[in-house]
Amino acid sequence: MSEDLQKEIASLKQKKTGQMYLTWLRFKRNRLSVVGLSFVLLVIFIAIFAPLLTPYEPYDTNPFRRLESPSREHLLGTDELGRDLLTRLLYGSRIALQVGILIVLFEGFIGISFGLLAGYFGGWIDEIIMRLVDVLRSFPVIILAMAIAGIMGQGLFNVVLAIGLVGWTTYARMVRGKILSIKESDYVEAAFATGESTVSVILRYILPNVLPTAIIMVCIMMPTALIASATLSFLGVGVQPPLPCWGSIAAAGRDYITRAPWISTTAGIFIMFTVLGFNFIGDGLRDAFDPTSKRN
Amino acid sequence: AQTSVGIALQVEPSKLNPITYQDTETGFVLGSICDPLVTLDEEGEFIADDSVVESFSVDETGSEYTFVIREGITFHNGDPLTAHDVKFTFEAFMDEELGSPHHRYYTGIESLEMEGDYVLTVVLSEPNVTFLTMSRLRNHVLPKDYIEEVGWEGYERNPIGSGPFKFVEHSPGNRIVLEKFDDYWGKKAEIDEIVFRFYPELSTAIMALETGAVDFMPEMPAEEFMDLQDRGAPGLSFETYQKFEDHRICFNKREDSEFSDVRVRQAVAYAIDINELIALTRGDMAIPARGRIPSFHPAYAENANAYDVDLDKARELLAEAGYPDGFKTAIYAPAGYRERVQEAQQIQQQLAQIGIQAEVVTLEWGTYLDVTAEGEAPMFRERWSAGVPEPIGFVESWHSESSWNPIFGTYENPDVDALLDEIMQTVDSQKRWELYRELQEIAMDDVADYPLYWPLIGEAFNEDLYIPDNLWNAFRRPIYYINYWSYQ
Amino acid sequence: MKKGRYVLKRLVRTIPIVIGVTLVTFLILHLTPGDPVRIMLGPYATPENIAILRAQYGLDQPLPVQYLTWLGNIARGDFGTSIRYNRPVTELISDRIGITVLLTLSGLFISVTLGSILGILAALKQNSWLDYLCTFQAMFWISIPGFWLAIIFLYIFGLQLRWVPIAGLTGFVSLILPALTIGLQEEAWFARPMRAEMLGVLNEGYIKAARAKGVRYFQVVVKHALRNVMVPMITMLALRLPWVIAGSVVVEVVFAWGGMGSLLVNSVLARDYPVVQGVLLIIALSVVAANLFADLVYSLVDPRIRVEGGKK
Amino acid sequence: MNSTLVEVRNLKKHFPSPAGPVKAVDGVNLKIEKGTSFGLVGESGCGKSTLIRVMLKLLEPTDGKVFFRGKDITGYGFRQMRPLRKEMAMVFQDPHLALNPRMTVFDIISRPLKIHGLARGKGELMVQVVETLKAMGLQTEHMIRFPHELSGGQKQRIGVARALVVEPEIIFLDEPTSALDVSVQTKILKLLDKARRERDLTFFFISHDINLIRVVADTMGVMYLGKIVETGPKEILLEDPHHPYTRGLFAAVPEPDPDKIITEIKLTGEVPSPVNPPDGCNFNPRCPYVQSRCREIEPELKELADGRSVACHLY
Amino acid sequence: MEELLKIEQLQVAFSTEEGPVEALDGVELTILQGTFHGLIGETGCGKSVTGQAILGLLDNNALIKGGRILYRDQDLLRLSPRKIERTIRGKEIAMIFQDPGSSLNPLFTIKNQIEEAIRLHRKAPAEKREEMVLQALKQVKLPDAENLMYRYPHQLSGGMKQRVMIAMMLACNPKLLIADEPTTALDVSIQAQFIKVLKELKEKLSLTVLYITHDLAVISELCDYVSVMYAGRIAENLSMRDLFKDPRHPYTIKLVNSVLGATTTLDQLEEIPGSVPRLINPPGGCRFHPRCEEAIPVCSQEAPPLREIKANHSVACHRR
Ligand SMILES: Nc1ncnc2c1ncn2[C@@H]1O[C@H](COP(=O)(O)OP(=O)(O)OP(=O)(O)O)[C@@H](O)[C@H]1O
Ligand SMILES: Nc1ncnc2c1ncn2[C@@H]1O[C@H](COP(=O)(O)OP(=O)(O)OP(=O)(O)O)[C@@H](O)[C@H]1O
Ligand SMILES: [Mg+2]
Ligand SMILES: [Mg+2]
Repeated sequence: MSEDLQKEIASLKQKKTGQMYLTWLRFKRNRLSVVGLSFVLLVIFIAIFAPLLTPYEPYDTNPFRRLESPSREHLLGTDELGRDLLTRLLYGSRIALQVGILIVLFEGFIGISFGLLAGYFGGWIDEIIMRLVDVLRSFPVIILAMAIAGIMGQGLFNVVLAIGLVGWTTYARMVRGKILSIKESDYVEAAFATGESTVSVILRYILPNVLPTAIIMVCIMMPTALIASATLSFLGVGVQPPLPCWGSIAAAGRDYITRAPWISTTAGIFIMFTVLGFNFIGDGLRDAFDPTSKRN
Repeated sequence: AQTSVGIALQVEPSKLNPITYQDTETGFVLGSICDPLVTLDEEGEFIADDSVVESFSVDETGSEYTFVIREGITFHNGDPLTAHDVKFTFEAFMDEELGSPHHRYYTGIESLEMEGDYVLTVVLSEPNVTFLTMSRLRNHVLPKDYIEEVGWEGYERNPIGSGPFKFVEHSPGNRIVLEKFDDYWGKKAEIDEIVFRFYPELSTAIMALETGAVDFMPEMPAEEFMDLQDRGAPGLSFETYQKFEDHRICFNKREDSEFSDVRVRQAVAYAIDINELIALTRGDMAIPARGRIPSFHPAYAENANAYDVDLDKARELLAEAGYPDGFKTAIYAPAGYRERVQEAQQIQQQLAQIGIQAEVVTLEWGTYLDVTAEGEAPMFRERWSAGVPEPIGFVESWHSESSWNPIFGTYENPDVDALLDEIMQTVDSQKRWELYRELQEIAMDDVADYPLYWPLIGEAFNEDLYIPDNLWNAFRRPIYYINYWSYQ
Repeated sequence: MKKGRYVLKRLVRTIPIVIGVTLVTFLILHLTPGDPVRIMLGPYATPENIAILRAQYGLDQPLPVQYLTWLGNIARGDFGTSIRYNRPVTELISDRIGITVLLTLSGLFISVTLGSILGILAALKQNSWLDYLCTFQAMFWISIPGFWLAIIFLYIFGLQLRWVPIAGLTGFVSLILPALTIGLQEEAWFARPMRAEMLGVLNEGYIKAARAKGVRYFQVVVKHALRNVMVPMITMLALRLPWVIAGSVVVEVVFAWGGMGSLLVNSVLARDYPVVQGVLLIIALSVVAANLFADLVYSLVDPRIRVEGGKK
Repeated sequence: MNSTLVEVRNLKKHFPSPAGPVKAVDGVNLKIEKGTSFGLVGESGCGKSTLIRVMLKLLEPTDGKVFFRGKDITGYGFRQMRPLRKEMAMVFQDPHLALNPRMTVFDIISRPLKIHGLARGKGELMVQVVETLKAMGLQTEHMIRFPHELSGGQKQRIGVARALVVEPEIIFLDEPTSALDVSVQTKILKLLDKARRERDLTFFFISHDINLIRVVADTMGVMYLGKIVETGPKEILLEDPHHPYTRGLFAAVPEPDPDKIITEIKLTGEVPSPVNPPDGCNFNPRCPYVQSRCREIEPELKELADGRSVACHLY
Repeated sequence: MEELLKIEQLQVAFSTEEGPVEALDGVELTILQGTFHGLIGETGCGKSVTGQAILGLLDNNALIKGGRILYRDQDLLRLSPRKIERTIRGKEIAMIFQDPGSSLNPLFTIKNQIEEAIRLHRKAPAEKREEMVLQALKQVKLPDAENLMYRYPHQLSGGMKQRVMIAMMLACNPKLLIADEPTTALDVSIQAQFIKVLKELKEKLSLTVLYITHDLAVISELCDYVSVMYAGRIAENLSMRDLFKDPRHPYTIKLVNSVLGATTTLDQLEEIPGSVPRLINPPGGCRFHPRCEEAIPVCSQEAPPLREIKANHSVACHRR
């Protein structure tokens, strides 16, 4: 009997559209989020294949061909050191993703862990973490990051640290809120009533239900991270040259806004599309992950 | 007709205290409010024109300086300017409590002696031929009675002087307004009002200049100047003059560094294409350097080895030094100093051709200073500028006992030390210039530092503004003589 | 719970936050590698100068003592003396705070009004082109770095069209662009929640009930819905305040407005630590105060907090 | 022969709140005999759910003791409780909330089996799950569904299956049908009844629907403001309710019969807040027979001759 | 008795992302002046939608596909939203909702909210309004009305809120009151008090009420006539007595037999096999046929029309 059963179930499973697939279907229905996804995929593609997409090197300067306007040779013109702007922007996607991912990982890890601790255990742990969150949230991210980066010095790592230091609070608050509601839910109580252990409840009941929130958070925080790091570059404490970072390209290009407006503009557009992409995805995921959000 | 002139400053003056200020911007503002004790002419000689002294003299020992003050000068509050005020000003610089950054230049003063109300003699404890240079007597004569009445803080809030313009208001973060002083003793201003506006963002400042929101921007960056000039930006006139300044690469010559080997330094010198650097950041607003002292100065060393680009030679030297395949190193530049950072990146490319892999490291100013001073930066991009004609500052750091020596990467050469000592004691300027030349030639053979270029300053300004030709000069500079400006 | 007790409770809850804020501000500058004084003075400083300054700033004391001294000074309104300007930090800040407040408030005003109007319209016309436009424009503005937007605005309206003077704060006209830059960037953060909250409230039973008793729809929206939306929107306002302040820092720099933001940027770059600390603290404390204020405003708007007898 | 399976003595659960402790359960005594079905009625907020949660040690009691098979389990920790979880199962009120939305039906039902090691290997696990599902009138195909793909009645059947699958001794049912339509309710009730008869289960059933309790229970209890006011065999209680609250409550129930309409309202006013229950008998402000001692002395739950217990000064 | 409201062939659909939901498909019922008309059916069968359709309060995604709602001979579906707002809502027809918790605006006092209704529909000088508010509250037997009217909704219990709702709606002086499950959220003892208030009002004001519920016991207490709904259609229109004594539609019969009474035993209870269909793709023909034990082939092909089988009793079933 059990073998028949297993076969039957296997065939059922085959026929059945998986949960992930359904989420994807729901996601796909939202046209903007598909657009967003394609932006982001494009950026990832560019980041991986940047060397194949351009004949130039991102660091090759040419003092005699600086600030040239777009031409056949240099599709987006050249920058203030005579480097091919397109090349730098293409390579810049690497830095952008790197910065974005590092920040999101850093703040996400701290934020989600603290959120879990605060939400699950409550009591004084919660009290301490949430007061810390309140304290840090009283500082505008950019401003605190500027102070920190200004003191510790610039560089990619410090930018990540400085932004993440406040950024994690957003995750912590969201995750905590979500956990509080999950923790109160009947199904968690039911789990305890059947004899599940705390660890098992966290792993099987709480985490899977927090995960969508966390994923959405990442998509929402990614843009903030990208924009914040660009702003730090602008304020003079961000990722430093010659790294081809979009933020610093846009920031450096501002001095040339009257003679070579394309430098700042194209870098800004690259940032904008990536950020827009993540925002759209975040929006789409929010709906896609929540099967109950739509009326039956 | 326009009677007010707007001046763009990139940094807001800290506080208008002639004794303690350190930033050039404060100097720009005070220059119109106060009168200097003595001034410089176009050649860099000290003169009495436009200053509060009628004449000044040095005794034959070089240790007594006598100043005869002009009579009839009044401060903006109506008080007459006398030798008391000059003495007071000297004393203020000497007062350690007040914390003047120039305090040490005044330590040699033994006494200040007055003869009547208009003659002051400064007696030095030992002869010093460069007293005027070192004590930077472009500084401003202050109203003794007023300051004693309102205190220094009161003065900073409402500074007065005897200059062609008087202070009206400082709206923090926004602007400083000066207005014409009608009772000025000298050349009365034709402009009624000066408005200094602060633009932390360079591009904004340039746009302000282009749209006529301001009329003048002192020490505009070369690139922006070139751009405006090339575009023939409507409504603007253009002028250039050479500044008393040089730009160079410093090496960490301490023993553990690759650059302690002179051949490596020479290789770098042969690899660097100065013309490319100039093209990159200054267009034609610079002169390639030979030695360190700018070419318009009599101490200019025409024959100092200039290391024209020769990559083969560079590779050869490297190989000789034991680095046939080059090595990994780093070139440091302070963040926020656009030209230096850009040039560092260009130098990185140039050095790559001879196999030196130099990483560009940009550091926030304070950290940069720390790191370079501690010898952690193998190469770094430096700048030196002087406001006085004596070029000693350019070369002083080569002396093994100079306090600047470790900061710029240490350098030891007994011949250089001896020459520097001699320069300090040589009263005859022609002879001094000769020594300076000799010194530079030796140091250039050693590539103690590698000078890159001497910058030209270009100013773009409202075309309706008339600024006399004799102000376009490293030692006078238009910004300090706004009373000579006028609208056509 | 009585209203007085609520207010008191909120005040008490603020105390640890205020302490935390001072602690963070203090520690940021004191836990950094390297000696602040050395960094302040640069490498040309003599050891005596360093020692003098260390003593002057009390840096030779143990950290907790330093903190308490600093806190004591702050309580007396003494934020220390700027290194660069050699003037009391309090004075520097009070000279400039007006500009930043003006900019922040006008930016906030634009973003809240614009955002609210768009959000309400989008909610009322859910799924219409207006709704989509509202969503899209919100996404658009938040996807642009603020400094870039500011520069582009300045380039277009200042340099090309010459509609506004590029001369810092020179009157009402010069306020438009900076306020608009902040306003547009932040507007999105009000429009979208406003839409969501409004949709939520419009689905509430009391809205249907009000309509069922014959209240005109316009009245329903204005009287019944808007007031209920106010509470979450006030929260949003308090939540976004730090961002608006951060936005005005950037905008100040670009538009050459010398407010606290410019002061902060300059001081960070010049390592003028007392000023950095002072500005940081003032900003953080105003955010804390704004949050407190928001809480007190709810208690005025929402009787569930104001009046005793809350059931749940 | 009946033996007491679960007993609680003077059980209390107070929740802290800004206005003072919420006395959700405030001194409950009751015994559940093995093999019987105990039905507890009470109006919303009187503490029924809290009582179940305390009895199951999902909440720590403030005071009092809980006995299972005569053993005091009040102080049991997580490890000690674990084997007991197999014996005491629970069905929740709202089927939409009681199932983890990110687990399939198979996972939901098989978890208890895995936790208590009741199945060897995946095959056996499946067989057991399928059997339980079948017993609940569901098909194999439901195993791979997620809760949101099921109707309310189906979800509640999963809830019941989860409780039954470990073959417990006693099931605590917290209004298992109140969120469902009548037609669906019938199905669940019948399933439960069948399971109880087949497996000789003990039920602790709570509801605010007296008719429902009447159908499913042998012994009945009435709860008011955190206390049991009257308890005893169902027939006796229904026939002749003693406590004024019980009487009022029974009279207030409308009948689906046009010939029987509520003629008189015996219960007026509202339930006081559990934060500040009245002194003495906490029913006294609503009681038509109130006497002065009712306002001062709290009546004990006294056993009467007919087998019922009542907490009222009248008896 | 006069027909106050007559719904004819009402069809309402909702557009959703998954497709159109045919929530109502040919609802027909008639409410007579001065009677309580019950509307029963299981969750999701369209009771609330019917009620909301009468007042023009359907959600934005609703689409009225056909039918008429005749109120005193004017078709409410043909009236402009503006006209409905000005002349019907409150003034002629008012409605109370299931959830007493959310039906009152938490930010305004009881007095404020009742006064709003009075201001809209009754000409009364401002001074008299307070008196009228008090009157309205006393009418529904709310104790301590003088103080109560200055309270905020959160200070009242569920039962009180529901009575305030009625007071508020009655303050409008409507001819027809739609009550959408007003007691579902209440406890039995509170429900009994509420029912009593309604009954008294019925006598005193000769109120006409469309009473939506799924509780047959409450129907038996209050209503004169009943409409039984199943999956967006009316299964049977009949008098309350007939509902219990002479139900005809198989669904009605099952429904009545699934209700627990004071004497029913578990064995007597009937269950309806299967589950309520989703209205996105409802079964063709009679929507009940998949669950009907008496179904014949025609049931799956043709939707049975409502046929009058005796006075005040019509059934939609092929077999009756
Ligand atoms: N976690 C909690 N914190 C504070 N108060 C609580 C908590 N849980 C329940 N209460 C309160 O305890 C009382 C009893 O609640 P409980 O849920 O046990 O009632 P119930 O009889 O199950 O009601 P219902 O029939 O509505 O389910 C209520 O007043 C409730 O507000
Ligand atoms: N705005 C809407 N969009 C889509 N579907 C809707 C909408 N409103 C109602 N429906 C659907 O219409 C059908 C009837 O809903 P309605 O609210 O009238 O049911 P009901 O009989 O009142 O149920 P309940 O007893 O649960 O209140 C349901 O299937 C519901 O899902
Ligand atoms: Mg309960
Ligand atoms: Mg309904």
